[in-house]
Amino acid sequence: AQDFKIGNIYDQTGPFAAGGSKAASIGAKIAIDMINERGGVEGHKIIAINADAQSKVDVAINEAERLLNEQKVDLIMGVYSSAQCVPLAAKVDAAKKFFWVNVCVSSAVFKNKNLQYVFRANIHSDQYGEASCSFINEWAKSKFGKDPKDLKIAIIYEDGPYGVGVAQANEARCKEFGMQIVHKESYSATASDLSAMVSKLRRAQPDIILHTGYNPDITLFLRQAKEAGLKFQALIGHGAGYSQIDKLYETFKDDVNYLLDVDPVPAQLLDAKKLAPGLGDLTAEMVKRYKAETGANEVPPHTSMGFNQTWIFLTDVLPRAIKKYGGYDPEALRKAALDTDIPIGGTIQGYGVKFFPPGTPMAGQNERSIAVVMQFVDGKTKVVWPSAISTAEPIVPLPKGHAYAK
Amino acid sequence: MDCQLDIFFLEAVLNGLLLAGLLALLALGLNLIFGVIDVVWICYAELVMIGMYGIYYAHKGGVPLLLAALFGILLVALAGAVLHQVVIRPVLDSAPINQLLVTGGVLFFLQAAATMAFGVDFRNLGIRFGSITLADMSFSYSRIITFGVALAAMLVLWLFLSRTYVGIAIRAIAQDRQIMPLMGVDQRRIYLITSAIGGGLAGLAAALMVLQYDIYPQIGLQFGPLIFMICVLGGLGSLIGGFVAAFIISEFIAIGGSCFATEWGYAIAFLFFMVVIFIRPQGLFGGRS
Amino acid sequence: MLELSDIDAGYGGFQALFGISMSVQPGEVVAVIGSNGAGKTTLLRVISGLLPASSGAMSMEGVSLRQTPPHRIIETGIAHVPEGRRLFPRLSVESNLKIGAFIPAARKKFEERLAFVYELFPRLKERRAQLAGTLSGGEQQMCAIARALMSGPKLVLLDEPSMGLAPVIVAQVFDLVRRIRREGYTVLIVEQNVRQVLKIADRAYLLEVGRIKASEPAAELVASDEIRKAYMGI
Amino acid sequence: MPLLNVSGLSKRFGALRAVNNVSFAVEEGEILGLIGPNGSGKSTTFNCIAGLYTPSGGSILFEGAEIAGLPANRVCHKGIGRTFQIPRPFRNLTLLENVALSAYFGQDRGATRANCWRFAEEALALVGLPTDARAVTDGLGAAALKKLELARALATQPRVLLADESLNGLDHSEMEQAADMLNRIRREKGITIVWVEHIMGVLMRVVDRVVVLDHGEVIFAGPPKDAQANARVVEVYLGTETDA
Amino acid sequence: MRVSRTALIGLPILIALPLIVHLLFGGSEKYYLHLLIQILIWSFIYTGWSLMGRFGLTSLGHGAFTGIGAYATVLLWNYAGLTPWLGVPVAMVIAVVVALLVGYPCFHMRITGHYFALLTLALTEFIRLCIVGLRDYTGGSLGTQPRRYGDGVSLYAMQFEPDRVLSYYIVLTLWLVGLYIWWRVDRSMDRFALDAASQDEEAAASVGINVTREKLKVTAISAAMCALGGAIYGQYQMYIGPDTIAGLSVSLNIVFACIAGGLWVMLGPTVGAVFTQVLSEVLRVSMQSSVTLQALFGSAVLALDTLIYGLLLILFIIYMPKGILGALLEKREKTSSAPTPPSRAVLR
Ligand SMILES: Nc1ncnc2c1ncn2[C@@H]1O[C@H](COP(=O)(O)OP(=O)(O)OP(=O)(O)O)[C@@H](O)[C@H]1O
Ligand SMILES: Nc1ncnc2c1ncn2[C@@H]1O[C@H](COP(=O)(O)OP(=O)(O)OP(=O)(O)O)[C@@H](O)[C@H]1O
Ligand SMILES: [Mg+2]
Ligand SMILES: [Mg+2]
Repeated sequence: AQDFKIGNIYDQTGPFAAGGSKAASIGAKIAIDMINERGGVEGHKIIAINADAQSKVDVAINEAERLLNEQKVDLIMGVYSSAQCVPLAAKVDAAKKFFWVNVCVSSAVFKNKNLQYVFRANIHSDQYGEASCSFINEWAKSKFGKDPKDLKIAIIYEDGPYGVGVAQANEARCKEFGMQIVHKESYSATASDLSAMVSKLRRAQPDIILHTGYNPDITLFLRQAKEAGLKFQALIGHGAGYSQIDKLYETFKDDVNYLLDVDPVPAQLLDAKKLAPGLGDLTAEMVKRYKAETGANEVPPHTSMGFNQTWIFLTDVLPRAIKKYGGYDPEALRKAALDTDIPIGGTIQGYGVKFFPPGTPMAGQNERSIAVVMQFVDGKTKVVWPSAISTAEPIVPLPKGHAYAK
Repeated sequence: MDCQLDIFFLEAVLNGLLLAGLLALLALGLNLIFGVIDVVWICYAELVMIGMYGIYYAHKGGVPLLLAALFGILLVALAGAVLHQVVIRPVLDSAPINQLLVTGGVLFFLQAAATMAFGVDFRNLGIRFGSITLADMSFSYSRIITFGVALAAMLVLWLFLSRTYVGIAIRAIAQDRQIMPLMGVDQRRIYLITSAIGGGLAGLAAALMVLQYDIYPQIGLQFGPLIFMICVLGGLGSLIGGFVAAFIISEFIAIGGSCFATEWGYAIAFLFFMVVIFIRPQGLFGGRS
Repeated sequence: MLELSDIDAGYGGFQALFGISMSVQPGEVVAVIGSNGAGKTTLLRVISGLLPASSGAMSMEGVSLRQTPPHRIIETGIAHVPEGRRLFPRLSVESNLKIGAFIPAARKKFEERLAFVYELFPRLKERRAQLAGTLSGGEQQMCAIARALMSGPKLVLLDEPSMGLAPVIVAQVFDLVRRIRREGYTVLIVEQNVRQVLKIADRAYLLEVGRIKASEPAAELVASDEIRKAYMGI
Repeated sequence: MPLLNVSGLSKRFGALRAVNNVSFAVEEGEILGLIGPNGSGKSTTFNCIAGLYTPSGGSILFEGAEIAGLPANRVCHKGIGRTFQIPRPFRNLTLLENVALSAYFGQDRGATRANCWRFAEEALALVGLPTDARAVTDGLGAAALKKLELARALATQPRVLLADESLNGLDHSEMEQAADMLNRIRREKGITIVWVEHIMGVLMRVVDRVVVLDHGEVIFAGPPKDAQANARVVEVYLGTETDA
Repeated sequence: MRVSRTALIGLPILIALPLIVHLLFGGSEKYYLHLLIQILIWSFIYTGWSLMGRFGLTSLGHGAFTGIGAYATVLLWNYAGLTPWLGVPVAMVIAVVVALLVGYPCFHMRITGHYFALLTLALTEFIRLCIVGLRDYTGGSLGTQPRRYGDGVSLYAMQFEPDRVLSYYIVLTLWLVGLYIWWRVDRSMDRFALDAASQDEEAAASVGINVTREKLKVTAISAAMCALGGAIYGQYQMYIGPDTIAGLSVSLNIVFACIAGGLWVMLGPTVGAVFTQVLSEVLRVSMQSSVTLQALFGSAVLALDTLIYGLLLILFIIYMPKGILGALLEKREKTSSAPTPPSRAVLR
């Protein structure tokens, strides 16, 4: 049978590469390798054609053009940065080609666009707000000892599409719970100083800080916050830089203990018993291969995102397209994707998959995706929200003696 | 706008002051190069990046921090000299803009080379100093050290330039390069020395920055534009001007950042810059056009 | 002491000096006169190495100058006070003097020579901390000459030391030249002010469009009607 | 009414009074010599008239209208052409382009495109430079550059020509020719000339009157003969016989 | 207008190019046309820049003008429903106004060289900051898209992207217009005036040239062209972002490409566009797919293309300051009959 060609677009160089894009691309590669080792999909070998978007939008667009029109790939997959996702989704959709989004989370990719050929099983940025604010709300009384209305929240974020999207969701959702937003501030991820912001946070005295950022700014913030003696009860990060906990730990050691992070869950953290059978082994295999390939000891969520989405496509959508719709042209893939119905607990990241149908505001987005709240405790990451799949109770507020504890 | 003139505001202002030390140090080397050789090293921040990596790997390899810092300084000094010899010298007589652009090529080159050699990961020495508290205000030691070292470096450079033969030759060559041979001064050698000093200052800045910042190939983006703004504002080539401008800009960032948002702090500093330049195009302390 | 034979020199495609041969004996004051653009400055620039000669031979006390890199010619004992003084305007007087003593041999004797030039020009001592650019024209000329003397030269090249100066100051400058001559320096001087310079010179070369027209004792030139007509505006 | 009337003109550079309360008038059709020691303010006076410097004080009337402080291009359009003491050719253009450009832009909507090339050839021929369209500016000798300066100024069709040391760099026979040329320009084209020069032998023969500057001030104005007899002028500039 | 031999041969080839591409790369012509279209749009923009750049007005601010062109057009369309046929002229006017606002003080105060470059760099950053800061309208750093008008090609909305061949002819026309403007400027007396001013502003003013006005004129044309180019880029890509069509990297790319191609010849910027676009595309693709290199360097090899790009820039500026085309023409001139230099005897 013919080979099935996937055009994989990730950032292998530039600032996004280390922010998780590379990790996601490795996850995707592992999934494809594993499928091929099993003899491919319905006899079709999977060929991945990898492209480096260099953390630049125009390069991503050119690469998509090349992959689709010159390499003749059967679909585009991957894409880390939301700034690349938005134009690519529109372009690919307009060209009636198929785009399976693996990593980027911006809600703007789908919101009110009514895309036909673009699908995303991953979460979208509005869910970050949902997760962190619901988490706070749930534990307000019992852990923070306050009514949600009395909790003071500060939202800080980098001013790129990612940070802005998450912060908007945070603000909207937390306000719905009646929490006080005592400070909201954006900064450029390449800012060379954040001390003025830290001073303002010290003045505002928030109980909880919601932070979205990439790497250099997160380290800068944490360092300057500690040096300035900023105290709070909890810090909730939102993916991206916060999901590279390895790197943060290297720099800050125990100071990053008890930090919370919202993101799609890294599969290895879930309790395999609560998932569909066989998924535990799959996750273990992924973790094994990732560690072998990179020598890292923490497997970031992005690896799971790259792996899981690719896996879902190759094991659910593609076989159905071939069997039920007679091939894998964009039309067949589209129909197959719309048929997808994986129950909660049916993927290694815990969520189910069912796409919002055409005509709905978020058409193409997975309606069963979930973000979880994780906590880094003594070198281990635990899932602490939602309670249905949590593996531990959160340790909040920060215990006495912690560098940032009030 | 919520400009509360309380202790936190004061803290922000003082932190701005401390940041200014680092920025002034960064501007110093660039201004020295421009003042003497009449060339803008667009890739200056990338030299700092090289220095940071040098120090990082030396320290990780077991070299004590101070020695590693020294190694970093020498490394970048060497890089500065090589940059001059290999890239700048061939274009010394061509249009000034070509000199600016050729270092732009070096910028791409160095960023890519760093990506290839060191990977895209963020690295950090993980060294932490504490901070001192003063009436509810906190100031980190690493920033205070940076500020002190920056001041000391400026003092040493000033002494060097005003007391030693070579230092005076460096200042002289900036004022009239044609007659330098009449003084028995070899222009090429002075240029090399100046480039090495400029590099060394970048290395020194690198040594201070590894204490506060992550190291990654694109770190130049974090500082490059800011340094150029400072140098132009102070008057390209004016050491004093760069110093003063560093303080003005970082206070604008600090005060703008504490009255509005950090995002707008930069924009305000920037607007101020544009306005000043339209009133005084040669910069605050610039002598020539 | 200084010997030039058959020197050609120019700027790019343009030849400014044609087959110049001349010599300067120790202790002499030799003047070079000629109209604007005759090549007088060019000649001094060739001697001090600022401009490479395109052909010919040149030596100082037997040492060939053509092979010496420009910045080492000063070490053979030639100091050049360039046209327009060319002080470093934003350096202090003393820094200007210090850079005059840049060569290693001169650094050792810096203190000694500084005392000497201050004695020669007490005015400079008063102004030692002032920026050179703010000195009056006459003071600037003093400073330029003093800077040249700091290297401990045997031969001093002076290019139009009276240029741009008020007549009173011009008189002072020529007095300066007399004084350094008395100190034992050999002087090669280029001047527009023909009348004055011929009074202090022993010999003079007449340069016209890059060629030496005449070389005669100063007294004879002064007497020549032609010279007076052409160069003294009479 | 004099064609050009400078009165009380001053120009300061910081503390330096380069030109200090200078007044003189230029009558239509004359050649006025402006002389004085180096640094006495001659070129600065030119620069003030031509609009490169804004005077610190005083007035400059051209055909009865104030021109002090006008930008250089406007002054040029009014009919004042000037040469530079140190030639400033446009080296990236050919000789012909250098001059044609001046003819085209030298007048406020005067020359047409076709005309300006003709004017340029005329001006080049007048000063004795080649009119070959390919002749380049690079490698011109000092004398040719001086001529180019003149050609460029003439191409702007001025009523007054400010000539700054136009003989400098020319040899003796060329000087005579150039002096004749200036005379011819005045005679044939009716252009009034203000002439700065250090070469007295030639200048004194050609000019109708001289104005002598010293330290930025006028110390003498009158016929050349009288200048040569004036003690002060002789002292600061011409030099006394007893000196020799 | 004398039609040169190059044009006689070149134009038919360019017109037939879609067919050639079809014959050569049957099936993948979309991608190759995409590259050609991009090259032509950028060539137009570069040509616009070189109008100024060749006179020593090295602006690093043209990223601002392309950005203004693209954003104004798209925002007017998205929020006011103004067809790009009107939006583009409005955008061009806005760009020209900004150019004049910044240009006037610069030229009046005789800012040139490094200062001009760094000042215009500031303009670029400022416009980019504004785009990012006004994210409620512009989409911030996420960028934004022109609202699609129907499916496929729309004349009214100036949306022609789905039809690559049509797009190609549109941008080919644009490019030819750019060359025509360049040619007109090159032949005008203003060109001599600007050449003169780039050499010596005071001397230029002294022969009657209103230097400020001349510079403003060419700046306005240049800014308008870049705004137009930016707008067309946005309409073609159907996406605009602060980093793709505004901002410093755009400015720098413009300058580098022009230097590489050659500033002083009409087709120089075009050659620069071909060179830089093809180079970065070829380098990136070959680095990505080279198994040997990957084996040697791992994924680090992906940075190799930027490295080579930087290296080539350095080499170009040092060894070929007149650019590729400039150097080629110079060489041809040397080998063919050299023009007679003026006889020196006359000129002395
Ligand atoms: N840097 C230069 N490039 C080209 N030509 C030059 C240069 N310097 C001088 N010349 C030319 O060389 C010739 C001789 O110039 P030089 O300066 O030696 O004359 P000079 O006798 O010193 O004149 P002056 O009395 O004006 O000082 C002149 O024709 C001059 O135009
Ligand atoms: N732009 C300037 N800035 C500062 N000082 C200046 C400037 N232009 C001229 N001067 C000074 O003004 C004085 C008069 O200069 P000017 O050029 O008018 O003299 P000049 O009479 O033309 O002399 P020369 O005969 O040497 O040409 C000089 O002391 C000169 O240094
Ligand atoms: Mg001379
Ligand atoms: Mg003069």
